[in-house]
Amino acid sequence: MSALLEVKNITKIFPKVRANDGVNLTVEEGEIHAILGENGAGKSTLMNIIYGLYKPDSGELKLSGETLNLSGPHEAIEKGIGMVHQHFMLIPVLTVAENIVLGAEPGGIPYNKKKANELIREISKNYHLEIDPDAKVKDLSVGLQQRVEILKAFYRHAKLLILDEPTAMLTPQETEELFGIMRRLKEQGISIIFISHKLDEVKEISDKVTVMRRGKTVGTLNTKDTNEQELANLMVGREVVLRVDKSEYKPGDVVLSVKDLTVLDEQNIEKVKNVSFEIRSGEIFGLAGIDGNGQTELIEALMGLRQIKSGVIKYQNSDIEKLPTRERYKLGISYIPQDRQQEGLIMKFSIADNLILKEYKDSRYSKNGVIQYKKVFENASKKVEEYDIRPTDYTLLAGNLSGGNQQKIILAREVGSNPKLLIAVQPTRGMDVGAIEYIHKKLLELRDGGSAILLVSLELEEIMSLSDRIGVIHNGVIMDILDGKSATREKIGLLMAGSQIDSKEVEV
Amino acid sequence: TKQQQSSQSNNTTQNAKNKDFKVGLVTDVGGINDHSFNQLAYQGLEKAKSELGVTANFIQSKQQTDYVTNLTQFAQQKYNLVIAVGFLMKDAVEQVSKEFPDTKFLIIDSDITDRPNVASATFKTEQCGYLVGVMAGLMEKEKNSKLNDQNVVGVVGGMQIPPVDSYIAGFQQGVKAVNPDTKVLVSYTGNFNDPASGKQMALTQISQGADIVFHVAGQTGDGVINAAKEKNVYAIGVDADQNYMAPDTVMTSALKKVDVATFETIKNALNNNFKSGLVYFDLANDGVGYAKPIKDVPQSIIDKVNEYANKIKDGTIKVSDQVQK
Amino acid sequence: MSKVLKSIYMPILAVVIAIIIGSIIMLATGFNPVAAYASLFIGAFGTLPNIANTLANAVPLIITGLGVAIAFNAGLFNIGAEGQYWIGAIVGTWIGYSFKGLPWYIHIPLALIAAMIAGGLWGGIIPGFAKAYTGAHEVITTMMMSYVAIYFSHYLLEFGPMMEKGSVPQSPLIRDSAVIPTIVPNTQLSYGIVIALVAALFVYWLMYKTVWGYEMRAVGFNQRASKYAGMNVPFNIVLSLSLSGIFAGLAGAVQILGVQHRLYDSFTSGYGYTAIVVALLAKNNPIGVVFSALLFAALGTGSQYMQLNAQVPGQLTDVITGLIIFFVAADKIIELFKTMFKKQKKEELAS
Amino acid sequence: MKEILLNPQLWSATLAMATPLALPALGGTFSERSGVVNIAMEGIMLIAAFFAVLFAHLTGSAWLGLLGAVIVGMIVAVIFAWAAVTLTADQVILGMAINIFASGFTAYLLNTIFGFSGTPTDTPMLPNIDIPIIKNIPFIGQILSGNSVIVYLMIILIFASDYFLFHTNLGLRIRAVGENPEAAETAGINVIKLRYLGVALSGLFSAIGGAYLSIGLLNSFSTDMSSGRGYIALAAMIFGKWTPFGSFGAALLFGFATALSMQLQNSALSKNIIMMLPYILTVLALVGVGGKSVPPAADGVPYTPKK
Ligand SMILES: Nc1ncnc2c1ncn2[C@@H]1O[C@H](COP(=O)(O)OP(=O)(O)OP(=O)(O)O)[C@@H](O)[C@H]1O
Ligand SMILES: Nc1ncnc2c1ncn2[C@@H]1O[C@H](COP(=O)(O)OP(=O)(O)OP(=O)(O)O)[C@@H](O)[C@H]1O
Ligand SMILES: [Mg+2]
Ligand SMILES: [Mg+2]
Repeated sequence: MSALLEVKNITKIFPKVRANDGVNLTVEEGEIHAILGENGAGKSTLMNIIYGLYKPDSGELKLSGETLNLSGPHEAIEKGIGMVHQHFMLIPVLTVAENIVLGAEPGGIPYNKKKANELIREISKNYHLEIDPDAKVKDLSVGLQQRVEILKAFYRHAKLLILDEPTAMLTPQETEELFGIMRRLKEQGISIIFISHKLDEVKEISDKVTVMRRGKTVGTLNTKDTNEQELANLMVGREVVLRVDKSEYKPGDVVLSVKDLTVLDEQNIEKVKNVSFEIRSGEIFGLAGIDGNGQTELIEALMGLRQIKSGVIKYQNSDIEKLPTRERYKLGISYIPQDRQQEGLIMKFSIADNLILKEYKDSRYSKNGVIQYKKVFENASKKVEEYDIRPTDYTLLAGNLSGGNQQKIILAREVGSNPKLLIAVQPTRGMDVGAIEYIHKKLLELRDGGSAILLVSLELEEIMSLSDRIGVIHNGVIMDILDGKSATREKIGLLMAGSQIDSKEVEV
Repeated sequence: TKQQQSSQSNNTTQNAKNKDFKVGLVTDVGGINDHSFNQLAYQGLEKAKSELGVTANFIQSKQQTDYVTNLTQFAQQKYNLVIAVGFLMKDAVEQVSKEFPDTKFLIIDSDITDRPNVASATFKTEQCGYLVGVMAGLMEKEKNSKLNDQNVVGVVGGMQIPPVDSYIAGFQQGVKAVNPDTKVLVSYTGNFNDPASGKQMALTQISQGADIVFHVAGQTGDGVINAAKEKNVYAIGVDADQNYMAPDTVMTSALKKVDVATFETIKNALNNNFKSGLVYFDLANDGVGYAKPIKDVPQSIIDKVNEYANKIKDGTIKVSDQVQK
Repeated sequence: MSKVLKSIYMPILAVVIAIIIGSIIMLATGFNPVAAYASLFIGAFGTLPNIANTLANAVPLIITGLGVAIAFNAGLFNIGAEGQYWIGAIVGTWIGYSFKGLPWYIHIPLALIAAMIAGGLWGGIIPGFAKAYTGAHEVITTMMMSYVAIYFSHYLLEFGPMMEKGSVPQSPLIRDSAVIPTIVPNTQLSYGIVIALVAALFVYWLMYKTVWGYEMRAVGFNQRASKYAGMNVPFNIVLSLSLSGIFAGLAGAVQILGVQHRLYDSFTSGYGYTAIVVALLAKNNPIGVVFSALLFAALGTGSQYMQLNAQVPGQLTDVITGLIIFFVAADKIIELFKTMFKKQKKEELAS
Repeated sequence: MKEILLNPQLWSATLAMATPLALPALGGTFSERSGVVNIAMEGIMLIAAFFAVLFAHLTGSAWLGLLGAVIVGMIVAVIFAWAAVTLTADQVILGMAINIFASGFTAYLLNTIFGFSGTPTDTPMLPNIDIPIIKNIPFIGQILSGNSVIVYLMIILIFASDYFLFHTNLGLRIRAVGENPEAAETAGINVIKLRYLGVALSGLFSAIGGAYLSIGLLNSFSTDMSSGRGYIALAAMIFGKWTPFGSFGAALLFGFATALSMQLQNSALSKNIIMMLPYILTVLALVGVGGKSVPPAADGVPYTPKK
C-alpha cells in the first residue's frame, strides 16, 4: 500500500481559535482511517481543508505524492476527493437526482434529466444504495439523505471519501448498511476517512485511528491494537467512565398515561396507531425504533404541537390532550426536541434569553409583562456554571456556540427546571463521549430525584444503558414493552424491524 | 440667444438696476418637468431673467413639508418676489407671507385674497376648455380619414382635482353647445407621470368610439397623444401648444398661460405695480386661449370657435367649472 | 470597544466616499462641490431654524421607521407602511376637524389614538391575518393595501366626503384644540418630536424588555422553535404587523396635527418608503432609528438649501442622496480599500 | 359587463399593462432564485427607459436604443451585485438607494441633455408586429396581433426563462445557490458568479421592461415614468411563487384589473374607488388562492465564501 493522502503540518487559525495546529495525517490507499476527537477538536476543519473549502494558514497537502493547492471544492472534486459533510449539504426542495448531479450535470443545455437518472440508477445498483432519483430530498428520511450525500461523492468518482460523522443520525441498521458499503468500497481500493464519536463503530470498521485533541493530532494507532477505553482516554485526555452506573429501579406513581392514542400526519395518514403506555416517576422509559416510525408524531402529540385523532393523554391523572403546549410546560413537563438548532433554540437570542425560552412569562422572570433582566441574568450565570456551558459569557448569541454547548443550554433549561416529566428526543446526538457522559449523568440524576423520563433515541446502546423499560415502536404501533435489564440488542432490533417475537403480544 | 444679447446690451443700465430685483420660484412636488404649470412658470421666470435682467432662482420641492422651508429661504434671503406654483402651497404661502410682510408673493392656481403682499393667479381654464370643446364638437360633424362616424369624444384627466376639472367641465359644455348628441367620455388615470397608463386609457376611449381625445394629464398626456397618433385620430393638447409632439395629430391645445402670468407679475412687481389679491387670467386678458389649429380644421370651424370666444368674453356665455357626471 | 468604534467610523468613512464620488459628478457637470456640501450642511444644521426643520423632518421618519423596524424584528417586511401612514393621517385629520369644543388634552390624544387604531387595523387585519392563516406574503398585501389607502384618500378629498367646501381638494383645517404646538417659531418643529423620541424609547422597551417583544422577536427569528416553546405564532404575526401599522398610523397623525394641519391630495408622502431604509440602516434597533432618521432628514432639508445656495439642481441632490445611502449600506468597501492598500504596500516592499 | 369583456381593447390593454410588470418580475425571479432580493428593478427600469430614448435618438434606431438600455441596465445591475454579493451589503437598502439615485439621475440627464420640454419627438419607436393569419381572425387577431415587438419578445422570454431555470444545468445551479449556497459551494459551484448572473439577468429583463415603457409603448421619456412598476413586479413575482409562468400570470391578473378599471371609468362609481380595483383584486386573489409563497431559502441572505 502507498500513501494516498499526506497532511503535513497543517495549521488553521480562526479569529478566536487555532482549529488545526500542526496536524499530520497519512491515509493509505484502500484503508478506512478513523478520526476521533472531542467536539471542537478540529476534525471538521481539517476535512474542510482537505476538501478545499478552507485555506490552511500553513502546511502542505499531498495527494498521491503530488502537492495540492486547492482553490476550492471544485478542484478537490476534480482530484477525486469526495466529502459527506457533518451537516448535510443538500437542497431540500430539489430532487435526489438534481442534488447528486449538481455542479457536474450530464448534458448541460438542456440538462439531461434522463441521463442523470440513468447514471444514478447505475451507481446505486453498483453500490447497493437504492434510491428514487425523482424523490424530493425534503421528503426523505435522514438515512436516505445520507445515502444521497454518499452517492454525490461516487457520482464524481471519488477515490478518497471523507465521511464526517455519517452515523450520528443513522439507525443501527442503517449504520450496518453503511459499513457494508464502506467495506465494499475498500475492496475496490477507495480510501475512506471516517469520523465518529462512537468508539464501538470506530473499532468495528476502521483500519487505523488518528486521535485529535485541541487542534493537534495526538497519535495514530492500528485499530486492532487498541481498545475503546484507551481511545476514549486519549481523546479526552483523562480517564473516562464508559459504563453508565445506574442506581436501583424504584418506580413510583404513574405520571404519564397514554391510552389508545392515534395521530395523523400532514397527509392524513395514521402515523401513530392506538398506542398505549404508562411512565412512572423514577423511571426512564426508552422508546426505541427506526427513524420515521411515528416517534415524531407521538412526541408532538404529547407536547400539544400536533392535534390527535383519538385517544387519551393523562398527566398526573388529568386529561391534557386539549391543552395548548404552553399549559403543558406549566404543569411541569419538559421537552428536549430532536433538532436543537431549529426547534430547541433561537440562534439569534443570547444564551440568557434562550435559558428562559419557556419561562419568560413566569413570575420568576417577568412582572406585569416586563422581563426582569436581573433575574434572568442571575439564572443564566447560575446555569452556565452548573451545566458547564462554554463560553461562560451568557450574553453571547446561542448561534455562536458549538453544537455540544448548544445542547447544554437546552439541557440546562429543561432539566434545570426540575420537571416531573421530561421528554428527551435524541439528547446526545453528535456529542462526544465526554459530553454524552455528562448528559447521561444528568438524566439519571433527574430519574433518581423522582421524575419520569421518556427517552427517544435511535441509539440502541443509549436506550439500553439508560432505560428501565423499553418500548419498541414500529410503523406507529408499540410492538412490545420490554424490561430494561433483560432486553437484548437482538430482541429490540427484531421488534424495530417489525417482527413479532412471541405470541404474547398478539394475544393482548 | 443673439436677440437676447442685443436686447440686453440695449438696456445695460436698466439691467444693472433690475439685477438687484430678485425673484424666487418654488415648484410643488410635481417638479419642473411636469409638462404643466411648474414648467410654464419656470419658462416665465426664465423669460423675465433674460428680457428684464432680473435675478432669478428656483427650488424644486420634494415633499409637502418643503414648501414652508423653501418659501422662507427665499424670503429670508431678501428676495423681492417669491412665486409659489400650485394650490397645494396655499397654506404655506399664507403662513410665510404673514411672517415676511415686506416680501411679495405670487401663488398660481389659488385664491388668497386677504394679504396685501400676495397675488393669486387664477386661470379660467374652463373657458379655453370650452373653446376646444366647441372645436371638437364641430369636428365630429366633419368627415375625414381621422374621424369615424360615431359621435364620441374623450377626455383623459390626471387626478380629479379642480385645475384639471375646470378644463374638463369647459370641454363638456363646449361640445354640447354645438353638438348636443356627442358623447363625452371622461376618465382619470390617477396620476400625472405615467404616460403608459395614459396611452392605454386613451386607447380604451378610442375603442369606445372616441376620435378626438383631449388630455389634461401632464406627462401622462404624452401617452394620450401617442395613442391618438397610433390610432390615427385627433388629440388636443393642454397648458401649452403641444402640436410639436405630433404635428398631424394634435389638432389644437387648450392654453393656460402660466408663463405669461408669471412674466407679467414679475414685470409689474419690478415696476412697483404689484397688484395683490385675486388676479384672473381669462380669455378677455388673453390669459387662456387655444393654440393655432392644424389645417385639418376648416376655417369655418375656427370662425365658429372665435364666435364663441367673443360670447364668453362679453359675458353672454358663462362657463361653469363643475364637471357634469 | 473596538466594535463600537467600528460601528461608528465605518458609516462615516462610507459617507466620505459617497461625498467624494458626488464631488466628481458635480465637478464633471460644472458645479462647485465645496459650496454644495457646505450649503448641504448649513441647510441641515447651520442655523437654529434649519436644525429645527431637520428635526421636524425626522419626526415622521422616526415614527414610521419604528413601525417598519417592529415588523422586521418579527421577521416581516412591511413594505406598505406608506398606506398605514395615510390611514393614520386621514383619521387624525377627520378627528382633528370634526370634533368641536374638546380641550386639547382630550382632542390630541383622541386623534392620535384613533389614528393608531386605524393604522393598526390596516396593517394587522388584512395583511396580518392573511399572513398568519393563509400564508399570503405580507410584501404583496401591505403594498397593495398601501395603494388602496392612497386611492382612498383621493376618493375622500377629490369631491368626496372630506373635501373642504370650496374648490380645492383638501380637507378642512383641523381645529386649534387638535394642533400640536410648534416649539421653534417659524419652523415646522412641533412637540411631535417629543412624541417621536418617546415612541423610540417605548419601542425599545417593548421589544427588548417585555414579554411581548421577547415573543415577537423569537417568532421573527425562528417560528418553529417559538412554536415548540409554546408561543402562539399566528397571534404574534398579527400583533407585530398591527403594531407596525399602529406606529405608521401615529406618524401620519402626528404629521397632520403638528405640521400640515390638514390633509392634502397628493400621490405619496414617501415617508413609508424612506422608513424602510431608515429601519434597515439602524439594523432595526429603535434607538438607531432615531439617528438614521436624522441622517435622512438632514439630507432632505440640506438638499433643498443646496439647490438654492449652490445652484445644484434638485435632481442632482437625489443622485447624491442615493450615493450616500448606497455607500453607507456597502460599508465593506472600506475593508476593500484597506486590503487593496495593504496589498499595494506589500508589493512595494517586495519590489 | 359582457360588452366590456368583448371589447378587444380590454384584452390588449391587459397585455400592454402586464408587459412592463412581467418583464421585471421575470428578472426578479432570476435574481431571487439566486438568493438576491432586487428591489432596484424600479430604478433600473427608469434608467433603461431613459437610455433607450437617448440611444434611439442618437443612433436613429430604436433597436440600438433597446441595446443601449439593456447595456446600461445591466451595468447598474452589476454595480448592485458588486455591493450586494461581493460586499454583502443589505440588499433592500441598496435597492432603495439605486431607486433614489435613478430618479434623480434620469431627471437630471433629461434636463441637461434635452431641456425641460422633453425628449425629441422624432425619437424612433420599436415596431408593432402584425402576426400573419392570426391578425385576420376577428377579436383574437385584434388582441394577439399588432402589439409591440417587446410583447412578443416577453412571451418568448417567459418560455425561455422557464426552460433555462428548470431544464438547464445553469438554471439548476442558480436555484441551488438561492436555496443553499453552502451546499452549492461544496458541490464545486461558484456561488458568487451565479449570483452576479442572477442579478445581471434581472437587470436585463428590467431594462427591457423600461425600454418598453419609453420606446415600446411611446417614443419619449418622462420623469419617474416607471411609476412604481418595479415594486408591483416584486409583488407579481412573489405571487407567481418565483416562477416565470407564475410571474406572468400575476402580471396578467394585475394588467387585467388595470384594464378593467379603465373600461369602468364611465360607470357611476367614483373613479378613485374604481382605481383601487387592481390592488384589491390582487389581495383577494392572493388570499383566495391560499397563496402560501415560500421564497428560496437563502433569498436575501448574503453569502461569504469560506476561506
Ligand atoms: N468558521 C469558523 N470560524 C471560527 N471558528 C471556527 C469555525 N469553524 C470551526 N471553528 C472553531 O474551530 C474549532 C474546531 O472546530 P471543528 O468544527 O473542526 O471541530 P470538530 O472536531 O469537527 O468538532 P465536532 O466533533 O463537534 O464536529 C472549534 O473550536 C470551532 O469553534
Ligand atoms: N462562520 C462562522 N463564523 C464564526 N464562528 C463560527 C462560524 N461557524 C462556526 N463557528 C464557530 O464554530 C464553533 C463550532 O461550530 P460547529 O458548527 O462546527 O459546531 P459543531 O462542530 O457542530 O459542534 P458539535 O460537534 O458540538 O455539535 C462555534 O463555536 C461557532 O462559534
Ligand atoms: Mg465536526
Ligand atoms: Mg463541528
